[in-house]
Amino acid sequence: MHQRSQPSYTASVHPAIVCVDLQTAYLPSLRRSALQGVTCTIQPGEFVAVLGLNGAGKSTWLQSLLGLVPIQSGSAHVHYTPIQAATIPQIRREIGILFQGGGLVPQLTALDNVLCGRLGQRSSWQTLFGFDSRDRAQASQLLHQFGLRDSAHQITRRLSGGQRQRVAIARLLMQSPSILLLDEPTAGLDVLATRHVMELLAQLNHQGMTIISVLHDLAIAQTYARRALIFEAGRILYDGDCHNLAVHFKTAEQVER
Amino acid sequence: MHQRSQPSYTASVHPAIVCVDLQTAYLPSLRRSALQGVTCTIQPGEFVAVLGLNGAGKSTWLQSLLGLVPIQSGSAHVHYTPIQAATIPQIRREIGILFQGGGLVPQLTALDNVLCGRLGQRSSWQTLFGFDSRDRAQASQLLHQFGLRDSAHQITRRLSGGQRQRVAIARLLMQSPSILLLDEPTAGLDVLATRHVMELLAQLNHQGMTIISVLHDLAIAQTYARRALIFEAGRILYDGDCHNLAVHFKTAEQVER
Amino acid sequence: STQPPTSSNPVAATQGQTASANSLNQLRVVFPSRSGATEVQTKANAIAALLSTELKMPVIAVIGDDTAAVEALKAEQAEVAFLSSRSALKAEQLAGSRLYLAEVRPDYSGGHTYRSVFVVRNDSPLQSKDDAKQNLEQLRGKKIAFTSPTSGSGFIFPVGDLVKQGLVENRDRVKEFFGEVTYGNNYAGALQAVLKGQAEVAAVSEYALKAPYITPAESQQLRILHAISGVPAHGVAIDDRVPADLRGRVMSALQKLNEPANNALLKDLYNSTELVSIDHTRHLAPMQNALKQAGMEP
Amino acid sequence: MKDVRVKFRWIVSKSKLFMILAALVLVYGWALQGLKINGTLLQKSVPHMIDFIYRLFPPDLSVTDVAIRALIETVQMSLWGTTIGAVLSVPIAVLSAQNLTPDWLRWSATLLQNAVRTVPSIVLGLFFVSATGLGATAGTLALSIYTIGYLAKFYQEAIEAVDPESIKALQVGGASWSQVAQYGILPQVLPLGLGYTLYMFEYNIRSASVLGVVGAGGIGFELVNYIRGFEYSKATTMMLLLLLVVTSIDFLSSHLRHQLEKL
Amino acid sequence: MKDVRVKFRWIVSKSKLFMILAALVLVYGWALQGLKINGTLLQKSVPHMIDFIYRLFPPDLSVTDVAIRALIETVQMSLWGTTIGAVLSVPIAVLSAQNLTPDWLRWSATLLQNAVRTVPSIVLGLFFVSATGLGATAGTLALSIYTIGYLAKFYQEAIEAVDPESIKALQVGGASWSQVAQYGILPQVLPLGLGYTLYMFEYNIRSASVLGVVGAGGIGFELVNYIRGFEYSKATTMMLLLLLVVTSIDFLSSHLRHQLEKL
Ligand SMILES: Nc1ncnc2c1ncn2[C@@H]1O[C@H](COP(=O)(O)OP(=O)(O)OP(=O)(O)O)[C@@H](O)[C@H]1O
Ligand SMILES: Nc1ncnc2c1ncn2[C@@H]1O[C@H](COP(=O)(O)OP(=O)(O)OP(=O)(O)O)[C@@H](O)[C@H]1O
Ligand SMILES: [Mg+2]
Ligand SMILES: [Mg+2]
Repeated sequence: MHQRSQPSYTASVHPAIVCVDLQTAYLPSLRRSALQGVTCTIQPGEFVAVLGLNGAGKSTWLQSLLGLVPIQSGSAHVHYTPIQAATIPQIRREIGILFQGGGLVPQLTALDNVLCGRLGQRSSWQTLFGFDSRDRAQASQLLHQFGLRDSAHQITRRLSGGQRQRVAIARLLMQSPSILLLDEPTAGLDVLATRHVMELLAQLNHQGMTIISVLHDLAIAQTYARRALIFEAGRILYDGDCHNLAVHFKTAEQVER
Repeated sequence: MHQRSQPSYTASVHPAIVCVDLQTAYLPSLRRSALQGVTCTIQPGEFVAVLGLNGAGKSTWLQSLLGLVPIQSGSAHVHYTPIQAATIPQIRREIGILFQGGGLVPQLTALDNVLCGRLGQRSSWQTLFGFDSRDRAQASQLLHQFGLRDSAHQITRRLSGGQRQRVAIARLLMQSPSILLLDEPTAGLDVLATRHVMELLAQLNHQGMTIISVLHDLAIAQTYARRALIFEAGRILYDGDCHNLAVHFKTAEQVER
Repeated sequence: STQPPTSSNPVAATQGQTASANSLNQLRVVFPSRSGATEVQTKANAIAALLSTELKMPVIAVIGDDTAAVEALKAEQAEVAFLSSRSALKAEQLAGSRLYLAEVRPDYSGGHTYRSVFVVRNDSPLQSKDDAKQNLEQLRGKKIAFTSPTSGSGFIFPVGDLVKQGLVENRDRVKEFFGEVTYGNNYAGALQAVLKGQAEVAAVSEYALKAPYITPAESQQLRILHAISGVPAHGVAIDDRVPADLRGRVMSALQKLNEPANNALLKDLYNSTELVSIDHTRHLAPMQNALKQAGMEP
Repeated sequence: MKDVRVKFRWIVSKSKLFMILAALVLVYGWALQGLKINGTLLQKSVPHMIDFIYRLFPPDLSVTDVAIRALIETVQMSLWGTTIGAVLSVPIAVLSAQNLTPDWLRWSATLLQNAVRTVPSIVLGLFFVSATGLGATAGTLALSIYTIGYLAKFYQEAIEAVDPESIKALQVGGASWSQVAQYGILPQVLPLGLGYTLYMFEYNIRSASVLGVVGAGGIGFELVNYIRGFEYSKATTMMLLLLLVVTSIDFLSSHLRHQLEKL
Repeated sequence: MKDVRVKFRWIVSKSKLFMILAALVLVYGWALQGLKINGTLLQKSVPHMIDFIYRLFPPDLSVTDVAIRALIETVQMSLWGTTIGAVLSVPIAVLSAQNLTPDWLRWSATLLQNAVRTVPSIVLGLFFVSATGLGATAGTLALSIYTIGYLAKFYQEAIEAVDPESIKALQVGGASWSQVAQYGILPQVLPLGLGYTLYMFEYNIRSASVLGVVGAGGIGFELVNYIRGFEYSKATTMMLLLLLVVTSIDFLSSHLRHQLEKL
C-alpha cells in the first residue's frame, strides 16, 4: 500500500529504545519532574501502546526521546546510540514523531505540508525551488489514501480537525523513519479514519517498523498493540501485554485518587 | 455537585432548537456548501449525540446555531427566536459552546480562563478590576472537580492537552447556559477524564439542560445520549435513538465510499 | 585636525591632480537648501542654464545641505558650491576649495558683512552698556534663545564674543552661563521666543528684525542690546581642481547674475542682490577668529 | 476532464505569475531610470568613503558630560512623550483593528492614523511651539503626537495577529466588547506591545527632527548639530553613547518580554 | 500550612507590585521636573494654536504639479531604497531571532542592528554623498541603509511570533536550517512582513530628513522647505497629497495581506 524506500530497518539487532531511570528537570508548578525515573526496553518491530491519565508524562517521554526535553539524569539510547546533543541529528533521522496537535504549518497547503516530511532527505539546494515530481506524486498518493485528494490544495488552516490530523500523519510517513512515535494519532478522527490510521500503523508494524503510540482508547490499544506501557505521575506503572488493560488501569486510577 | 444559579430553563415549552433546510454558503474548495439542508427539531432537556465522518459538517452546524457561520437559506430558531443579526446576542446568552480546540486564551491562567465564562453575566465595569470572590470561589471549585486544583494558577499554554480541554469545559459551565453545544468534548481526554466529563454532562442533562455533543466514539454516544444525529456531507442521514448506531454508521460509510 | 588648510589628506590631493589633469568636461554647482528657500531645484536649474550658456559647457545644479556640499567638494563630486562662511572654511580645509565671491544683500550693514545682535524686549530691565563685557555680563542666568548651533550670527559669533570677554569657556559650556538655553531653529523662532516672553534675550542677525521674519508691529517691541559686527556673508566657493582660467570664467559667468536681466534669478534663490569678489582669507578671518574663540574646529 | 481542468488552472496561475513578474520589472525599471544612477562613479569613490569614516574617529571624549546631560534631557522628554502617545494610541489601534471594529468605524480610525502620520514633525513642532513656546514642553507634546503615528499602527498589527479562536470563544460567551479587549486581547498583545513601546521610547530618544524644531535640544539634536558644525569626532562620542542606550533598551525589552511570557 | 504559604506568596507579590508602582511614580516625577512645564502658558496660547492651524488653510493648489513631480521622484527612490533595505534586512533579522539562532551569533546581529539604528540619517546621507555625490543615488542608498534599522527589527519580531510547534515539527523531521526558514517560517511571516515592508515604503516616501541632506529632493523635503519659507498653504497641498498616498498604500497593504491569507 505504501511504498517504502528504505526497507532496511528490520535488519537491526539492537533494541530500538532503551531508557534507564530517565528523569527530566524539576518543574516548580508540578512540585516534581514530569518524568521521574522511566526504565524500559523496546525491541525493533514492537507495537507499543502508551497509556495513562492526562499529565502522566506520556508526551514528555516521547519528546525526550528526540532531545526536545532535556534529560536531567538517567540515560536513553536509540539503537544503542546515546541521546546527546551530538547524536540528536542522527537519531532524528531514525525516529518520526507525530505531535499532539499536529504541528502543521497552517499557511501551507495540505500537499506542501506532507511534502515537508521529505525535507530531511533532501538538501536545501534540492528543495529551494520546490520538490521533484516523484516526491509530489508520493505525497499526493498518501493524501489520496487518507481520503484527502480533494483537499490537497487547501490551506491547512481551513481543514477540519480530523483532516488536519490525517495530513500530519501523512507527513510523518513521508519521512520513512524506522521508529514511529505517535501522540494520540486518533484524536479528533472519526471511526472510519481511526480504523484506517490504526490499520495503516499495524501494516507498517507488520513490515517491521517499530511503533510507539500514545492512546486513550483501551479497546483500540488492545486491538492493535501487543504491549502496553501505563504511565503514572512520570513513572511506568505497568509494562506488559495488552490483556486485561482495564484491570491494570483501575489500579492506576486508584493510585491517582 | 455544580450549583446552578438559574434553574429556570426546564420551564420552557418551546422546542430548544428548530432547523429547517439550513444551508450555508457555497465553498469552492468543496464544490458544495458545508451544510446543504439540515432539518431537525430538538426538545429542551434532550441529550443528542452528533456523529459523522470528518468534514461532514458537524462543527459547521454547531457554529451556525450561534451565528458564527452565515446562514445562506433555510431557517434556524432557538426557543422560537429566529437566528438573525439582531437576535444573536440574546441567543448567545442561552447557548454555551465548546469549540474544537478549546479556544482558551493561552496567556491567562487556568483560573482566569474559567472566570472568563462569567464575563457574559457581568458588566464591563464589574470586571474592570477582576472578578468578585464568589465567582473566584466557584471557578476554583470547578477546577477542583476536574482534578486541576494544583494547576489553577498555571498559564494555560503550559498545560497538557487533556488539562486544557478540561479548563475549556469548566469555562463553559461558568456560563450556566440552558443549551450546551460541545464539539468533541472528550478529544485528548484520558479514560477517567472522559468518563468524568460525560457523567457531568449526563447530570446537567438530568437537571434539565439541553445537551448537543459531537462525539466520535459510538460506545460513549450509546451510553450517554438518548438520540443521535448522523451527518453526512452536510445533511442529516440518520436521526433517531442510539440503538445499533454501528449499523446506521455502516450505511453512512457506504454512502461515503 | 591639525593639518594646514590647503593640503587636506593625501588621497584627495593625488586624486585632485589626476582629475584636473583630465580637465573638467562638466561643472557641478551645489546650491544648499537654506532655511526659507523653496523650490530650490527649479531656481537652481535656471542659474545653471545661464552658466552653461556663458561657459559653453554642461553645468549641473545639485541640491544638498551645507555639510553635504562640503562633503561633495571633498569627494570630488562637485566643483562649485554656494556656502556659508563656516562651511567655506571647512571646505578649504578638507577639499582645498576657496571662497571667491560673496553675496551682498541690501539689509547687510556692511555690504558683504553683517551684524550679529542680542535682542531684548523694549520693556526689558537689561540696558545697553558701553563696555562690551559689562553689557554681556548682565546676561548671566538669563533665558536665551539662540538661532541654531550652526548659525554664524545666531550662535558662533555671540558665543565667540562671550568667550572673548571671559564669560564662557567654550561653545559646549554655554549652558553653564545662561539660566536656560533654547534654539529657535531659525531667526523667526528665536525672536518669537522673546516676543512671547519665553526667553529674555535672543541672538540673531540684524536683518532678522523685519519681515518676513517678524511683522513691523512685532519689530516695534524689540531693541538691540548688543551687536557684533563683521559676520562674513555667504558666498561661492570653487574647488582647487578647477584650473585658474576656468575659475576666472566661472566667476565672471556668476557675476552675470548681477546684471539687471539676470538679477531676479539670484534674488529669488537666496534673497541676495549681488556677488562681489573677495579674498578668501580676509573675508573669512572674523569667522575663523570667532570659531577659535567658541572652541570649534578650525 | 478533471486533468484538463487542473492543467488549465495551472496555466492560468502560471500566466498570472508571469504577468505580475513583468509588471514588477517594469515598475522597478521605471524607478531606476528616474534615479539616473552612474555606475562607474562608485568605484573610484571608495577612498572617499573610507576617508569619511576615518574622520569620525577617534571620538572626542571631552564632550562626554555634554552628551550625558543632553541624554538625560531627552530621556525625560521621551519618557513622557512616549507614555502619552502610547496611551492615546491604544484606542486608535483598537478602533482600527480588523478583528474588533466594524468597517465604517474602522475607516475613520485608520484615516485619523494616516493623517497623524502624514503631518511632518516640523509642523507638529511648530504647532506646539505656538502652544507652549520653545522648549521641553512643546517637545514632549510633539513627541507624543508623533508617537501615535507609529504606535497606533504597530498596536493594530499586534491586535490583528491575536488567535481568533480565543476571541470568538469569549464573544460567544457573551463578553462585551471591552471585556473581550481586557481578557482576550490584552494578555496576548502585552509582550509584543511592550516591545513596540520600548522601541518607540528608544526612537524618541534618538529623534532629532521633532525636538530640534522646538529648540528642546536633546542628544539627537546635539548630534546633528555637531555634524552640521563639522565636529565629527564629537558627534562620534554622541553616537557611541546612543549605541549604549539603544542596546540597553533592546536588552531590557527582550528581558521584560521573556519575563512576561514566563509569568 | 498550605494556606500560610499561599498568603505569604500573595503578600510578596503585592509588595513587589507596590515597589514597582512606587519606582514608576518616582521615575515619571523625575522626568516631569526636568521638563519644567509651565501650566499657565498653555491656557492663553489657545488662540495661537488656532491661528497656526488657520494659517495652513486653504491649501494653495497652484503647486499641485510641483507636488506631484516631487512625489514621483520620491516614489522612485523609495521603491529601490526600500527593496534593497528589505533584502538586506532579511538575513539580519533571521540572525537576530531568538527562535532560530544560537545566542552568540544573535548578539552580533543584534549589535549590528542597533548600530545601524544609532547612526542618524544625516550621517548616512553624508557618507553616501562621499560615495556617489549629491542626488538621487546617494538618497536611495541612504534610504536603503536607514530602512535596515527598522525592517530588521520588525522582521525579527514577526519571526519570533511564529508558531513554535510547527517549527519544532520540521526540525525534528530533519529539515535543515534553511529549509525550516523556507517552508516553516516564510509562509507564516509573509503577510505581516509584507505589511511592514509597505509601511516602510510609505515611511520612506514621507521621509525628509534622509533625502533633504543629500539634495535628493522629494515631497517631504519640499514640504519642510515650504514650512521653513513660511508658505504654509503650499505645505498644506503637499500634506494633502501625502495623505492620499499614505491612505492608498495602507489600503493596498491590507488588501494584499487579505489576499495572502485567503490564498
Ligand atoms: N513547559 C512546561 N512547563 C511546566 N509544566 C509542564 C511543561 N510541560 C509539561 N508540563 C507538565 O508536565 C506534566 C506532564 O505533561 P505531559 O504533556 O507529558 O502529559 P501527558 O501524559 O502527555 O498528558 P495528556 O494526556 O493530557 O497529553 C503535566 O502536568 C504538565 O502540566
Ligand atoms: N472557512 C472555510 N473555508 C473553506 N472550507 C471550509 C471552511 N470551514 C470549513 N470548511 C470545510 O467544510 C467542511 C465541513 O467542515 P466541519 O469543520 O464542519 O467538519 P466536521 O464535521 O466538524 O469534521 P471533523 O470531525 O473533522 O471536525 C470541511 O470539508 C471543511 O474543509
Ligand atoms: Mg500529551
Ligand atoms: Mg469538527
